[in-house]
Amino acid sequence: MNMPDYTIPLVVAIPLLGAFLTPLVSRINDKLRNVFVIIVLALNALLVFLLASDILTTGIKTYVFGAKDLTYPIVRILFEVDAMSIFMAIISSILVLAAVTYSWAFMKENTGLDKYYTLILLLTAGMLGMVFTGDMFNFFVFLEITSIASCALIAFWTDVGESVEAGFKYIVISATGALFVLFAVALLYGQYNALNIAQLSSVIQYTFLDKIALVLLIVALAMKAGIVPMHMWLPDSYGSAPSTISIVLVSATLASLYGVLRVVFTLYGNALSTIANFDISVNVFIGWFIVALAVISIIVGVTMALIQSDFKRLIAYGAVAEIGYMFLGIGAGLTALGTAYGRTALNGGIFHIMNDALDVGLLFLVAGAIYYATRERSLDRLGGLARNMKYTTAFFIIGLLAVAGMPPLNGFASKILIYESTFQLNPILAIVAILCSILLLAVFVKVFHSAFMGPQLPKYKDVKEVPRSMLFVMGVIACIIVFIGLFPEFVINNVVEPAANALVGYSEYVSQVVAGGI
Amino acid sequence: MAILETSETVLRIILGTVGVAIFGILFGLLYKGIDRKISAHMQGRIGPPIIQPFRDVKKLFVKENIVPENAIPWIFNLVPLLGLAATISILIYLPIGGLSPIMSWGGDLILILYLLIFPSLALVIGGFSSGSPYAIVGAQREMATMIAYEFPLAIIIISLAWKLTQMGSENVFALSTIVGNPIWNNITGPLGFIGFAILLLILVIVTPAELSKIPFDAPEAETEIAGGLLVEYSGRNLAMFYLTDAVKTVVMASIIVVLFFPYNLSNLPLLGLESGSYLAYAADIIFYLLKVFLVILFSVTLIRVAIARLKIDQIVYTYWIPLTLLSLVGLIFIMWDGFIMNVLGLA
Amino acid sequence: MFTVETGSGFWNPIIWAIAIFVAFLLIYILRSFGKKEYKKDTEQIKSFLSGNPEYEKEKMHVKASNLYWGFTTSLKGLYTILRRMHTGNTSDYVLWFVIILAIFLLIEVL
Amino acid sequence: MIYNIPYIAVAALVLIGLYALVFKRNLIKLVIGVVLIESGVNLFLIILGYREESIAPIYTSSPGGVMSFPVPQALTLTSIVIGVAVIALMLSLVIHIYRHYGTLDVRKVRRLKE
Repeated sequence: MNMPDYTIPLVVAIPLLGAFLTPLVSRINDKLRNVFVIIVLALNALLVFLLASDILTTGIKTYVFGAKDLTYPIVRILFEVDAMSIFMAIISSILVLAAVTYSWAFMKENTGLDKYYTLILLLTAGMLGMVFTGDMFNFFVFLEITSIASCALIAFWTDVGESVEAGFKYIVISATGALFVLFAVALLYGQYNALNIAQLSSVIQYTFLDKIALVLLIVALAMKAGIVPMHMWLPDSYGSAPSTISIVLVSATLASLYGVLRVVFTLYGNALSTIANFDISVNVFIGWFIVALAVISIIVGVTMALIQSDFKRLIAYGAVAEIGYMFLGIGAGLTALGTAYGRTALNGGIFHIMNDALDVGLLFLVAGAIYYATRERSLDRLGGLARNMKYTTAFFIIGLLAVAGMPPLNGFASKILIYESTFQLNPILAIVAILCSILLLAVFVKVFHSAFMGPQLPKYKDVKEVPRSMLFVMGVIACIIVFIGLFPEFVINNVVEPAANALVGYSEYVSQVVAGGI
Repeated sequence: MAILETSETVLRIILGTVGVAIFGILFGLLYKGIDRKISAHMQGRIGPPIIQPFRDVKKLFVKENIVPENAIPWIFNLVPLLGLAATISILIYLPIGGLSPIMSWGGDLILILYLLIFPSLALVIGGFSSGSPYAIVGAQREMATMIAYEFPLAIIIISLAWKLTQMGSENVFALSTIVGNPIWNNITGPLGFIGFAILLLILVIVTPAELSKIPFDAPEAETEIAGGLLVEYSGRNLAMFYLTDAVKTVVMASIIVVLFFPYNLSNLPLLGLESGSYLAYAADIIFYLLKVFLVILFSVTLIRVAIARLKIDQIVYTYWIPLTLLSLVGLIFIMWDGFIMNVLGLA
Repeated sequence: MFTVETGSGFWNPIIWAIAIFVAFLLIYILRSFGKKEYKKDTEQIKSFLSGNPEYEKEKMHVKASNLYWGFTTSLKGLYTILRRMHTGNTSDYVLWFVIILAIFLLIEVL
Repeated sequence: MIYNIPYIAVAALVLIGLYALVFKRNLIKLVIGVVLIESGVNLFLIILGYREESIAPIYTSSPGGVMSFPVPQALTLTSIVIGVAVIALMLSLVIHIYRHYGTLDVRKVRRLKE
């Protein structure tokens, strides 16, 4: 379907407007507010899907705020949406919609829910803005909106010390990270007098200052994406936030990962094949750095997850390892840019973004369901719940097998792409990846045992299955996981491959804005 | 036309699965009987008759199938089935004798590596779900063993694939490629030979752990935790696990044969067999069964009789430190094989 | 159709799904030949504890932290380092950021 | 040399801010560290837009002459506004932490570790 150009700002504007309307609607009725938020986000998701079908068939779409023509001085902000952006937007919309629907029953007993929903909508606007924007400063602004909203949501349960602590840690880390992003943006602006990604990309020289800007951008955004050893805030905040927020945070984290991709592949796309030092070209240089961090992330993530006893912290460490897999695929793809296996690795990394978001999201929802039913988060005190909560158990099994990458679920499809390409870069990478995938299985089997199996504990005798709305959300995500698992080729050809093309073919992104391209 | 082809493929899968299921179960039990007989002779006993495993299964089928009160019935009953089904599904990807695999383009070595996890996972989850402390201790030991031996196993598979990539092959993880290019033919120098020999040795040591046989049988350990993860299983559920073990033995031995000894008798000009004739197929299958038998003899029977059980932390240590280092040495040898030869100007 | 091709291998979920379904069906039929009843509400269904009396249910459940003892013990060295690394101190979080930034800057700029 | 002084100030502000974040124990001082980094970055943006002997870029009542670049100033304004929000949030969280932990020592506010 052919969507008009103004759909793009609309996708960001609808949640933003909804955010400011929520407190007003909340005055009328609590139920009405819940319905309102769900409708706003469902509408938004629908728009994203329509936009996706359009962009995947016709190509990049842009929308200009301000000056339409290129006469000096250019005062304008640009939204530029390509297949990669829309890929991330689809993931964010699904997760946020799931979180909001799940919140209906899950957060029912909390007060201050108008603020809660307002913040979720703001966070959504921030995330979608991050992935849609074509302007570096605008990216920083959306990054900050996302951070502030996430921080407030992490610390939503202010009556618990840990939540507040996690919120404080998160805001310190993200404020520092975001300020370094701004510093890098200023460095680029100072040299080229441009803020637009496409314009910058067409003129970038890879000077000394550009190198510094690149390092600042990659490290700051990688920290916000949760790469070891800058991951420590991630288990803290994922673990202490309400479960619904944890899954929104997953997609916020992935939006930062998108930032890394955009910076490396598009902003510096022109400079990637220039020679850096020691006769090594830039893409190999950065690629190996990312691969090294990714391998450390995978190892540290799984080994730390193995000794956790808090359910949500455990999943969070699992998520760190999964982020490592994405960066492994992407880093290998960057290092071997232009080769066939490099392309497979890049596909695997991008495909894994989607799979990880769904798998980890489902596990967080299961953790939320258990917390809802038992008010207990420590795995040491749980047990025997498979008798009382049959459906939740079934969804957990799907999540467990998917996150550990067991066939025939979606995790396997993306991991096999990563294994069977990275080994050509270096065999050790694939070995570590396979091994840690099995460790991840062990980690979640431990959860399976301690939460769901064992004798019927007397204190959990009367535990009931969670309400239907929560089961429905988990069921839908589980169905998507199984579908992607059974038809991975369909998803790869239709969504992942265009996204990877969009990253590698940065000149198309540039030529949409700068006449003539490169 | 497409529908016809699709339905033909589906029929092929269905019939093939039935075929390999029967093959796997029959020969698995047979090899189990032979294994018991030989180990009895080595210990100076007479031992049971070779068809004893068949009788065991038959007996288990008429025994009561008890579900203990601490167990979770649906998981407890489901996992033995899934474990056996997954083990049988591995066989459709493996070449048997001179026949090519039933589904040669449906899956590769990485898939087999993952499918091999399923039976162990079934044991682990079955053990956990039975709710007995003995079973739980056994299950966690099985899980630790699994992680432990997966490290050297991954190194072996990746090294083989890497070597084949260097030789310029495509689809290096596909079993048809591996069978088509036997690794011993790809060696450029002695270093490579040593490397592959080390990997073969490691794979032989990994096998008993994969099959939870002595000395890596800490998960079952009859003498200390009373059968471990199987302690609560009885009747037909136990029979399922018994069959899984039997089929898995054939699978593991077949994998070693495929990776390291994929040669066939029918190609020997000495025998003068027409390729494609029934005689050639028969010769290949008999030769294949013989190879599987030899592998089982070395990696299961001999090791089992000769060595005592290790503690669980010793198992993890053995696999992660000495064996992993050794297999990494093998990998490095293979990686340097051609390189060193070039440097020395020998190639 | 339905096959993911990686260039080094392939994976077809549908074939595997059919195969495992057939195998499952076959085994299910085989299994149904076995005896399925047992004596409920007797001593049979109690856990086997080598004749020891059964503890209360809470104690019968092995705790999450005690699971994988064998694994964590054999990797004690690694875990000591990792535990020391995760201090939970906000300043250390920023310190790690500065360290990685410095390392990357050094490599990149040199 | 004189033209480099602002850049030195930027470097100094950022580094002092990082120093405060890493080595200071009081949570309030951590917040001050973030504020210092932010001021440094803002100052940097402003310097970028400055031209010698330029006037404020207000077109309507311009007396004529060289104007500084307006874009960095707009960016700085946005950045300051965001900074205010972040710092307000941080300080409110510090208040909550003090309520729960009874201390502002960053080394004692670590129930979440490992």
